[in-house]
Amino acid sequence: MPDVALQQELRIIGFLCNWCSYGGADTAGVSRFKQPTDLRIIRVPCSGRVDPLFVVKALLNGADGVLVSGCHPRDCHYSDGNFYARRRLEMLKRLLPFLGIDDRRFHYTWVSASEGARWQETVTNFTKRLHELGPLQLKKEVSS
Amino acid sequence: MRVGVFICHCGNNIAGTVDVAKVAEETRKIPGVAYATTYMYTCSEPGQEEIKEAIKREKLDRIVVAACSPRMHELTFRRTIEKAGLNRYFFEMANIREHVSWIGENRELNTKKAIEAVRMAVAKVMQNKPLYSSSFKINKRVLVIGGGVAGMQAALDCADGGLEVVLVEKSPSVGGMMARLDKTFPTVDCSICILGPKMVDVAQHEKIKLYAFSEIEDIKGYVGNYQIKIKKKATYVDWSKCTGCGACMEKCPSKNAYDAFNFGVAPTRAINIPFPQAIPKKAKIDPKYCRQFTKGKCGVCAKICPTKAINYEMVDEIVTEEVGAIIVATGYSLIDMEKLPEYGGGKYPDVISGIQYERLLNASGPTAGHIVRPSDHEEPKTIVFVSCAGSRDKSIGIPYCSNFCCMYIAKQAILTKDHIPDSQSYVFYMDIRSPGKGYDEFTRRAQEEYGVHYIRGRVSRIYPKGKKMVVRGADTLLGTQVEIEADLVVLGTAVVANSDAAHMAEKLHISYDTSGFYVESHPKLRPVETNTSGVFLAGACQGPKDIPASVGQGSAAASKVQALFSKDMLESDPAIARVNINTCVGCLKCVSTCPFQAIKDKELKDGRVVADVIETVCAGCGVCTSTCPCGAIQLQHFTDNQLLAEVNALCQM
Amino acid sequence: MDAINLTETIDTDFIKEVAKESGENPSLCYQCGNCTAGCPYTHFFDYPVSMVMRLLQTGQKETILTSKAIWLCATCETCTTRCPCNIDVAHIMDTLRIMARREGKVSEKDIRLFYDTFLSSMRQFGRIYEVGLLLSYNLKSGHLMADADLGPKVLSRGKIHFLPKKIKGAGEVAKIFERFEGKSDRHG
Amino acid sequence: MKWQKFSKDLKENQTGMVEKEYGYYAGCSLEGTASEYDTSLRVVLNTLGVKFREPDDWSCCGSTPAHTVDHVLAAALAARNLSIVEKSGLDTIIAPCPSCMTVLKKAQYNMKGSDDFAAKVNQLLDEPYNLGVETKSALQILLEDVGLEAIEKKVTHIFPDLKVAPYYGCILTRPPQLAQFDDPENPVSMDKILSAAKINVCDFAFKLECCGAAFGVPKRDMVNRLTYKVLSMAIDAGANCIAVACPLCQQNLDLRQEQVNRTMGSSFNIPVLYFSQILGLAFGFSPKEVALDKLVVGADNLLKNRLTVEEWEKMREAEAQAKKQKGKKAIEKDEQSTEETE
Repeated sequence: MPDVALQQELRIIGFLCNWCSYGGADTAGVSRFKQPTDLRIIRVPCSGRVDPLFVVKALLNGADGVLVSGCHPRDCHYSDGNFYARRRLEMLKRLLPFLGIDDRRFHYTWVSASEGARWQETVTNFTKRLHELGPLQLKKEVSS
Repeated sequence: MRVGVFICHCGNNIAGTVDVAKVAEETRKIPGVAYATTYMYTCSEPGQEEIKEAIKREKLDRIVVAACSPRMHELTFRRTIEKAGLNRYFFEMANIREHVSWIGENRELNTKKAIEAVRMAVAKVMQNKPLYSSSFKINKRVLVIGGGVAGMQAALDCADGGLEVVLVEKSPSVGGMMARLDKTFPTVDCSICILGPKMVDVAQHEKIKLYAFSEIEDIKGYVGNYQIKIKKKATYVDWSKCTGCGACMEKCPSKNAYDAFNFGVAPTRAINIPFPQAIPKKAKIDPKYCRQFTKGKCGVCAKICPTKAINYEMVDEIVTEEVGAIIVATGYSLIDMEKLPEYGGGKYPDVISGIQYERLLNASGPTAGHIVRPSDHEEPKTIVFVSCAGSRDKSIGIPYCSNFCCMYIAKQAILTKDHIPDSQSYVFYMDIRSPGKGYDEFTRRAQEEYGVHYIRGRVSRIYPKGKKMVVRGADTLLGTQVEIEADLVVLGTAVVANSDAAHMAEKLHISYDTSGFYVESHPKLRPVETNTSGVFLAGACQGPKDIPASVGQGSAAASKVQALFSKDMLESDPAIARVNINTCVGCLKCVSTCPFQAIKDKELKDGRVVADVIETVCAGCGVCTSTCPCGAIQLQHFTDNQLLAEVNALCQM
Repeated sequence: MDAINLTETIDTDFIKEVAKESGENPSLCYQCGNCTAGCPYTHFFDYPVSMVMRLLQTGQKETILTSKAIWLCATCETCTTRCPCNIDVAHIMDTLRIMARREGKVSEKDIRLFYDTFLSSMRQFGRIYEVGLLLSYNLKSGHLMADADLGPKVLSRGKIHFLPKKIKGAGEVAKIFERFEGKSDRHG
Repeated sequence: MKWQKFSKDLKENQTGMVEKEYGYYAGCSLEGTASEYDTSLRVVLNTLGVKFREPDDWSCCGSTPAHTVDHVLAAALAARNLSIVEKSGLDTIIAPCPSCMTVLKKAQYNMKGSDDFAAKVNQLLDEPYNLGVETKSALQILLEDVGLEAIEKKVTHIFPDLKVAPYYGCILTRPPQLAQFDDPENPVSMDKILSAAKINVCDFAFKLECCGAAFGVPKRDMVNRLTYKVLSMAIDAGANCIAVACPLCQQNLDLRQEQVNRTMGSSFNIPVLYFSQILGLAFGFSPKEVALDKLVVGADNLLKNRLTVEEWEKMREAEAQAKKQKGKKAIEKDEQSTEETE
């Protein structure tokens, strides 16, 4: 984590479902689980609300990475919204390379409201991964 | 548009690691922001007053509060601005505490992050539209799932308050775990003597409809209007005719059926009434053991039954009930002793669990209250209790304390001495956890008055030696190993969630933790609510809990239901999906993806077919919005424009 | 026993060193006593395992490294298997032995001698030559007649060769030791 | 979640076919004091059609002494052997001695777990080791790769007098994350294998208690006390013979049995056999062929009653018949009482 902090911050956007992952991030905060500061969080009711276009738009408009986190399978506040999310976002992951974006810049996971430690781990690992990839340079990644 | 932004210090919680003044200064530069200030505790009464005054003074029409999590105080501030005349949806929160000040160590980076969080909230609030709730009628009946002491308390409190109650219990009788106990700590009250009257009340209360030996099949609907499908499992006895005389049980030739009520301490008959005080006191057949089912011939009970209540052809039956709120009181289970092989429970008959010992102590139990060793029915003189059998053991996935074992072990040790005066009990413990009222005094009494030997340490292995069970463990205070040749070993087995807890949670749309216990809405301030409105928790389904706490929660849940039902109409959440009929092309993809069947097709006057949202059924997940190919169906308050405004606010920085 | 002055004697560097070398976190231990309960050697130890863990948590370096317990541990892994906190206790004991050797604080000289004799037999022949190992250990330890009663039993059953069997690659094995010593400034 | 992972469901080979060839790492003990283990295990493996070959010029694994000096050194001494096997094109080693097995497994586990550690180990070696070899105990090979059915098929003789206490010793299944085999608290693989060979196996509560291991030489008293406990428990369990899978266990229980009797004032005379010797006998080999003469406490008396499978089956049938007669009467009685109640 410290090596991440020393570098220039990256722009990372997280879409978190209100019931599980946003709560998990709250729990991590209440437990004072330290995390890198790059991530900015957008609250959505359900990960099923996340339109793959949001992710693409974010990446094309200047974000270096996007994280989507929802409820665990079978623990969705809205029955199975997270299954829709998974299906769509899996597809998105396969499409990203065609847009010239390394698919490691997008991560989809699940964290429940009680899993503060898991949230800390998720944020730390994803941030670390993006710092290894560096800032998103669209033209460069397209040509390569 | 005039946005007002209030940045909270939250004492030192935010201001300690975020430069709030700098945040305010930067906020003032954002286009659309007319006013930005900081406040020590924005959620306090003067803090809220300040917001109201600023709205009037500065003519603000949109408000952002940068403070804690919206899961904490969004509702508080929505009410505040509503009082000042703004629509409550002209409000956003920027979470700069849980997501910023508490998790980042670098003040400069935290401040930057807080500024960006505010920027996003401002972008969003400027896109917000006024939304208005509509109201709908509620069904003032309540479903209570589980007829243990927590569920019964909840049911009785609701019924006494005039509500109609549907109580569903999966076993043949109400009473739950408490009905199996002999005495209760720390008063040594007879358990069934204090529980029995409650059970009778449940059976006789005109407002309570009891479904015993029944399970929840399906739950549809939303707060105020639930449709519940209940499966009445086949008992093969017509309960409308059964008088509970017990003649069938006496004559049943299949004498080796598993006795779930007694946790297998002794066998029961294939047709049985679980215990003398059972409510309802009706017989049921266990087809796994009944000769009529296993061998196709017998019919003894059918011949003997004076009211001709036996019906071998009976099948499960589904009934539907409509209610407006649900109290979940499904209780707990105990870890299977075979998961703790070093103790030999399940392998050696004289190693039993605490609940089994409870049945041996109980006057209405299989031994009529005489303590005997299961192996040879002799009276044990040396009894060893092992606490934390499975609890506090991360390596088997049970990191938590089971809450009440320390206390019931002290109780059982005391009762053992009462039953067998020349007996000696030993208790292996790690810590004695007795924080309740009168609890610690009770565990002291066990040692001081009843001479129970408490040994601070763990047991490593239990093995037979002749007729004895050798218990080998450590006394960490002595710093040595100790061995006890016991006649009987009682394991304080860990409390675990029911095996179907997750399945039930899915039906209820509530959350459960990694151990399978249900998650309350707030660990301190909303302990019986869940995140699903209309669903409440009581008892050990939320976590290991003793009787007083379970009863307290049962009453608390009942009062929550009473408060909910005190109005005739409920306000709906207006943050639901809306269809723009001008852009909808009628592909109806949304209809098939909606998890709640809340969208139907509708034919317009011009013959065009479009999607139509059933307002009361829509739960507001937004799956439809991300499914719609033309953006015609939009989840209010989380529309494409609103979310993209946040994305853009970030990316353009 | 005098009171242990914790302000002065808690050796946090030692705690960190053990944690680093063993890869285990001693603060996970909540002193349940499961390791002591199951340890076959508790009876012979000067400090039972759970107390070794406690001494470690309180940074009592000298007491631990000079203890007999760490040498009488046979790495039977019962403690590791039973620990509710998933601590590899046996590995911590192993690490403590290595540290005791390094610091020259071995209390059980016979055991160390046996191990050293074993290793030098290995270094010489590539495999263990049991007769030589026993004779050489008895000579060095001064327990000349130890296990002499077993000799006839073993010999009469043709279980032991009188001559050491040296493998072709004995040199390679010796080289492993040499490289280790050459590289290891710690053991100098 | 250690139990859930490894306990109960031992995977067993159903086909009875073993195609692959294994490396056979005998270890120093099997060349010396445990030569009967070596002899009998080879006989058993050959009978079951398991192909194996000894790695060329293997060296001592380093055992317990090496890891009291340094973890990297210990791993290097073990890895030299893994590397030899790897070069010979094999990917699995049978290590009959649990001490060797644990040391080889630990080297593999630690090297796999940390690139840094692996690099340090390889710096000490002539030839680097590329982590391509898995080590298994003989019991694991018999259960998982050969299968109980194949073992059962090879049985020709039954020894009805034998009552065996299977003694696993401490490290055969521990720690679970390393062993990845059988239950760390209540192992059953040897019970199952011996039962497949129609051997009477008793419930032995001390099947995991440590015998004192390598302390036989420097701490004889300690070992004598520990073995005393194991031996008495075996007698208490009703056993007349102990089966082992470890040279150190065998040595401490058999060779030192008289020492125990002397120091503890006991009078044990209980044979301690390698499980492979028992299997070999069941497969019809002579006591000589499974090196029974190497035992200090002889087992001849127990083996006198030796039946062929056919003889044994006839005997059992007769017994079952007798039992059935008895059972029938009981049922009739039960039905009578039922009728009475009607």
